[in-house]
Amino acid sequence: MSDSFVHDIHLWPLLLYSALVLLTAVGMLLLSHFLGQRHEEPATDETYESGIPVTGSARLLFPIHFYIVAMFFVVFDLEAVFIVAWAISLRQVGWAGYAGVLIFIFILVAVLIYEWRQGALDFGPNSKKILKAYYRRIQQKRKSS
Amino acid sequence: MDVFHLLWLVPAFPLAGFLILALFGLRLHSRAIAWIGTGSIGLSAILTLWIGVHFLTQPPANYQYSLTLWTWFDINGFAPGIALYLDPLSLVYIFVITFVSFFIHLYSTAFMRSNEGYVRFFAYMNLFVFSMLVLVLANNLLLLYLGWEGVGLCSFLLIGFWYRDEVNGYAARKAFIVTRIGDTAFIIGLFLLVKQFHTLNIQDILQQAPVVWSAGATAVVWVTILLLGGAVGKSAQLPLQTWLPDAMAGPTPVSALIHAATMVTAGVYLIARTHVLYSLAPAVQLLVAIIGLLTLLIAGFSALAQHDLKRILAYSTISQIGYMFLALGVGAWTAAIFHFMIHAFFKALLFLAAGAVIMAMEEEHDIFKMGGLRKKMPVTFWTFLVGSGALAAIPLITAGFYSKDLILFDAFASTQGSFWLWLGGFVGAFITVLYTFRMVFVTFYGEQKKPITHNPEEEKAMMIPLVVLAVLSVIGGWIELPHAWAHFTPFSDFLTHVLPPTNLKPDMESQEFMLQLLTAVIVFAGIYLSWLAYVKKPALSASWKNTSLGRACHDFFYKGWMFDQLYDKLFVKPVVWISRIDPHDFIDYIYEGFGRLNVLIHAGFSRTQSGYVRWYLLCIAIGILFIFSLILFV
Amino acid sequence: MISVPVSVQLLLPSVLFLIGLLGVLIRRNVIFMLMAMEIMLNAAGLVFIIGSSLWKQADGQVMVIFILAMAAAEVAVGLALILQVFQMHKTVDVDQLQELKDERERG
Amino acid sequence: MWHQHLLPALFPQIILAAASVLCLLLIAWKRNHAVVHLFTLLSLILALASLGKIYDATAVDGLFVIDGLGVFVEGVILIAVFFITIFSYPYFFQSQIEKEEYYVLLLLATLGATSMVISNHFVSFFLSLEILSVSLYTLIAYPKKMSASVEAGVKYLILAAVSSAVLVFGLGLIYVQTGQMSLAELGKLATGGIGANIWMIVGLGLVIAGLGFKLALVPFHLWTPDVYAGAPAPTSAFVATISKGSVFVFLWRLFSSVGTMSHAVQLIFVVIAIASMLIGNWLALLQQNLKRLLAYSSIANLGYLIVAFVASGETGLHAAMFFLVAYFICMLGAFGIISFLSEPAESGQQERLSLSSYTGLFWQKPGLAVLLALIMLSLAGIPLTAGFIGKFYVLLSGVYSTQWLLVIVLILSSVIGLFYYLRVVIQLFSRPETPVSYPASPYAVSTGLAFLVLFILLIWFGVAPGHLMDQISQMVHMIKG
Repeated sequence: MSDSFVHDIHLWPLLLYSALVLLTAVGMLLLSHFLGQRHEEPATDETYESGIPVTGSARLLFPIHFYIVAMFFVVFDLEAVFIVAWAISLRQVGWAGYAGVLIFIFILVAVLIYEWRQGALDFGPNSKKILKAYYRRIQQKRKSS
Repeated sequence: MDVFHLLWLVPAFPLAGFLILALFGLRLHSRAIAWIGTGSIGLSAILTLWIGVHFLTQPPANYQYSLTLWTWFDINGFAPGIALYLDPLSLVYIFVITFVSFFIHLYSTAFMRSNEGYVRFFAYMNLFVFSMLVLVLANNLLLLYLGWEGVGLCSFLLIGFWYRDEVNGYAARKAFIVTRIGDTAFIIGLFLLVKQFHTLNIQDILQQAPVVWSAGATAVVWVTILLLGGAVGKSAQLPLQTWLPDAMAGPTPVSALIHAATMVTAGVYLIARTHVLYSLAPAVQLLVAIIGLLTLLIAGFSALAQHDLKRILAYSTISQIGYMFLALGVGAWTAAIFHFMIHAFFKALLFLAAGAVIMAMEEEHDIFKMGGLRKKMPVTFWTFLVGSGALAAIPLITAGFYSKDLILFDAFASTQGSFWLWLGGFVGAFITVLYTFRMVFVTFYGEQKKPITHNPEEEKAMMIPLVVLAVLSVIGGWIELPHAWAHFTPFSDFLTHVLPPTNLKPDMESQEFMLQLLTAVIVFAGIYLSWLAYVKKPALSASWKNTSLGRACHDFFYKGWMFDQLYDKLFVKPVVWISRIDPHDFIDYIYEGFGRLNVLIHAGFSRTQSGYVRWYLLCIAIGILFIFSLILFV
Repeated sequence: MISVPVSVQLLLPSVLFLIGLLGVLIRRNVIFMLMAMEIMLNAAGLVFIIGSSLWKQADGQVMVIFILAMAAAEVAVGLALILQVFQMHKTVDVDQLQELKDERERG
Repeated sequence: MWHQHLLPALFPQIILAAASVLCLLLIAWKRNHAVVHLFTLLSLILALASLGKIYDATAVDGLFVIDGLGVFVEGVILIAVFFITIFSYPYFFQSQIEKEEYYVLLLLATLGATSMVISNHFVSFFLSLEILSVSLYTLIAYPKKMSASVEAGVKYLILAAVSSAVLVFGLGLIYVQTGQMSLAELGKLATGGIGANIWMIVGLGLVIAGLGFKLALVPFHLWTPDVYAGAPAPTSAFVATISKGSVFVFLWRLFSSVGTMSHAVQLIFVVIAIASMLIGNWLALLQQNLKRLLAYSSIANLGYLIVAFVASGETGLHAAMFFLVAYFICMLGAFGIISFLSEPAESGQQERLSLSSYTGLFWQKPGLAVLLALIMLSLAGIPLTAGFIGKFYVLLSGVYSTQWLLVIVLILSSVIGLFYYLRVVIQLFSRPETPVSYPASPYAVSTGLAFLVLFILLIWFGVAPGHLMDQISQMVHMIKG
């Protein structure tokens, strides 16, 4: 980016636009504050003013799998940045860079294999495991009886 | 292969023995312990013999051999080396140390058998032998000091060996503290030497000393006095002699090895090793002679009044080391070393024999409760008699005669000697005979007052050392015959490679025979007198003791010239008094306050370790601010 | 257009950094602390961006990529640990982590 | 920028990186504690062997510098990790959790540490630091059922991440001011004078704070005892030795390239060193928990190390390296013994922490007790141990650079230190009223051998330190830019 390029752009429309946006938002809030009506009914502070009572807290415990997948996503997503960086400088870095990125991807694949084997990617109930546990239990029952 | 390269093995064997016993001792069978403990010393003794034979037949250049094992470290020129130094002086010492130690260890295998802490005993003993060998073989002051402190530590540990009895612990502490006074002087002296010469190497210092210092220079006087302080403490000489009689609380082999044969003569070694310095300070050398003389007389009289067999021997040791100091003081260097060697033989023998007697008497120390043991314990009796003869210096047949006579003659005839020094030594010799034969007659003659339950004569391991040492106490003297006849002096000829020969006044040798004759007369007179007083007419000594003068003398001598009481009055009482009138002593406040302060600071900082992460973070932030302020405002 | 002086440019990351630091110091919830740390790390990233635009180098931007990647790794590990803490203590309040500290003095 | 000739110089790092990936695949293929353990030991040996090839190579690249200092410390680190790996096996043997990943993380942390000591650039330093730190978070909290470990992990994570941010922010400010991230280039600039720009000063200050945290120097030391006490003992050993040694080398590189230390920077380090020596020893004074005691001791020891750093120059560097080796041996041995004596519990290993539980160790396990006593004596600086020579060397370096204040404080604080080290020794040898039982640990042979080696090294470097000193003065030279 050259300096002249930066200098050609006028800044004031952006500032004006920002100011307008701010003004509108603050104005709306202030107006409703002064003009709006106020009331204190039993259901006013409820989540659903329609009258349906809330059951339980909204803060539920999620199954850990959601969380793990989210984490994988963040980590693997970031790795993509490095590949993009390589792609941009494809010609400059040449074969050495190509080898480098291959190694990088190989490591990612290795980690993926590991996670797969760990069962980190298994989603939902594992039917095989359940079946196994079921059979084991039946056998135990037979033995004991 | 050059045998001298193996010199390092001499101290290495006892060290290895110590390590094995200390690490695995608890799992070993008692027989294995005895083998390791004694065997390690035995190996060193054999090696010493081999090295000694080589040294005599194919001596190294200038009769000195230095073995640098390694340089400890070398940082910008400061490089203390770990080096051993062998010359005739250290050869004599290691010979005596290894051989006498070996026999005492052998004796201990039987003597200590019924004791708990068998391993502990042999481990300490091996450590002692190692330290003592390091002390005499050291090439530099650092190593010498290491050995010096090592033997002190082992002495402390072994005096308090039976630590369950409080008295023994007290004796151990007393020995440690009293010798510590000397050690402090010693280390200050070493610092002065290092400051002056910028080297730790003893030989370098001795070579440079005559160049740097003129005779009688203030510096050399101070250094020699301070070194003498160390020697006086270790060798139990006046005024630091009070610890040795109490040190008899340790097992008898310990008394024989540490407090008779080896460690207590370390002071003699130190002065002989630094004889160049003492030659530069004649006044201090005279002081050495006077200290020796006074010590030998005071200790001799004290020995006369003792009842405890081991205490008699302890005072006798102090007295005999007094003779060595006397010899050193009159420039009879070789005579002092000769007496050291002979004394090591016969005093170790006497202690070991006394140990056997005490064992037979079921831990009875009082000689007046023994008696009549001559028939029941013939080996012990005869060897004890030989040792006593040597101690009393019976002419011609005992080694003690040759060594002590040489000292007496030199005290008279050397250029630094005088009639008065001789006379003091002469009187001392008479007293020596008296207390020695008092001890012999009371213990072995007369009626038997107590039955023997377990006769140690059945223990071969205890009897062999007695016999060997007895033989040495007889033949040991024949390697140095007087000027008057034969003039056969291989021992002092050997030592003159390192120590200067004794300078005699002109035309003295003719008088030697006269002096010897005088000595012989008083020896026999002394024996007769004590025979009269303790065998023939026991009433004689008893009646004298009953006179008020006699009792006063007896008490005075019995308490070792009241030195303990004197020191008690002079040092202990005032300190106790001060501490009593001022229990919260202000000096205490300083030390205690220092301790308290540290504990307080500890508590304060300990509070910061509160486990709160956010507090930790705050500290980091404060630290960053602190750094900024330092940069900005400094 | 006027070019902004470096010191003024650096004010933004500095303010961000301080906000992050204050956040870490004030919040007791570990998750919010993690977020505050992210702000601090990103402030540091911003400094590198300023540097790379000032000196017209790509080096600073490379550093930013690494900072981002590492921040992600830190957060991933951090969240896993927080999960474990929550399972044990049923809370994510750091001040409740009091098992490790100096014992009070005996006398 | 493809420097083929530099590739062999990076073999240790390449081997470690490859080993950690392969180890991961190995675990994915088949879980086996013993196999993974052996694999780790093998790859460490391989990395060490590859180090021998670049014994006297000197080379500089944009990111890394291969000089004697780097190679020496890399070697020390690899050997230390070897010991830690040996101690880990019996420690985790009876653990119920999946223990194989521990070794992967160990390899990764080693990779971070070894690349940090040859880092010559902000990017390479930051990357290695983060590889090291992130692995450490997990290594510390590895026994995930133990609440203490997890707590230590969380604490370390929060504090270390903040300090990383501080550090990077400081590095960024330096970059903005100089336009350079390579230490070599910074060194060239420094000769022309960097100037006392406020942002530059702030940057340097932040970097000192960040590095000070990693080195556990006062006032950034508060995390140390909590983390040491909570982490599994082998990890504590890692944190105490390797992570500090490697950061110290970078500290040295950074400040020797920024040029002769300015007055203010030197003052900062003098203050930090004094505070660390005194406060570290004070904190340990009456401490009853052995791991916390060692943590405080390590704070004080790092203070001693900073004395050599302030002394700077060749003597200072050599003294620091010798001291570091002696310190490594002591810490490895002490934590090794703690991990060896820990007992299996349901949720992990129950460690023997309180000093009173070591009462009379000598009467039951004399070998271990003697080693531990020797370690304490070495830390206290008693002659004929490696610690004495190290401390003496550092002292001399302080004397030669006429840092009298530091020298005096070093001696005084050593006196305070003597008190609590001897307290431990006395505890080991006194007879307990009720005999404490010690578990019969499995696989005592390899661990016992490791202890024996440490014992010999401790004595050897104390009695005849000449070999190590020669080795250091031959190898350890720094090349700048």
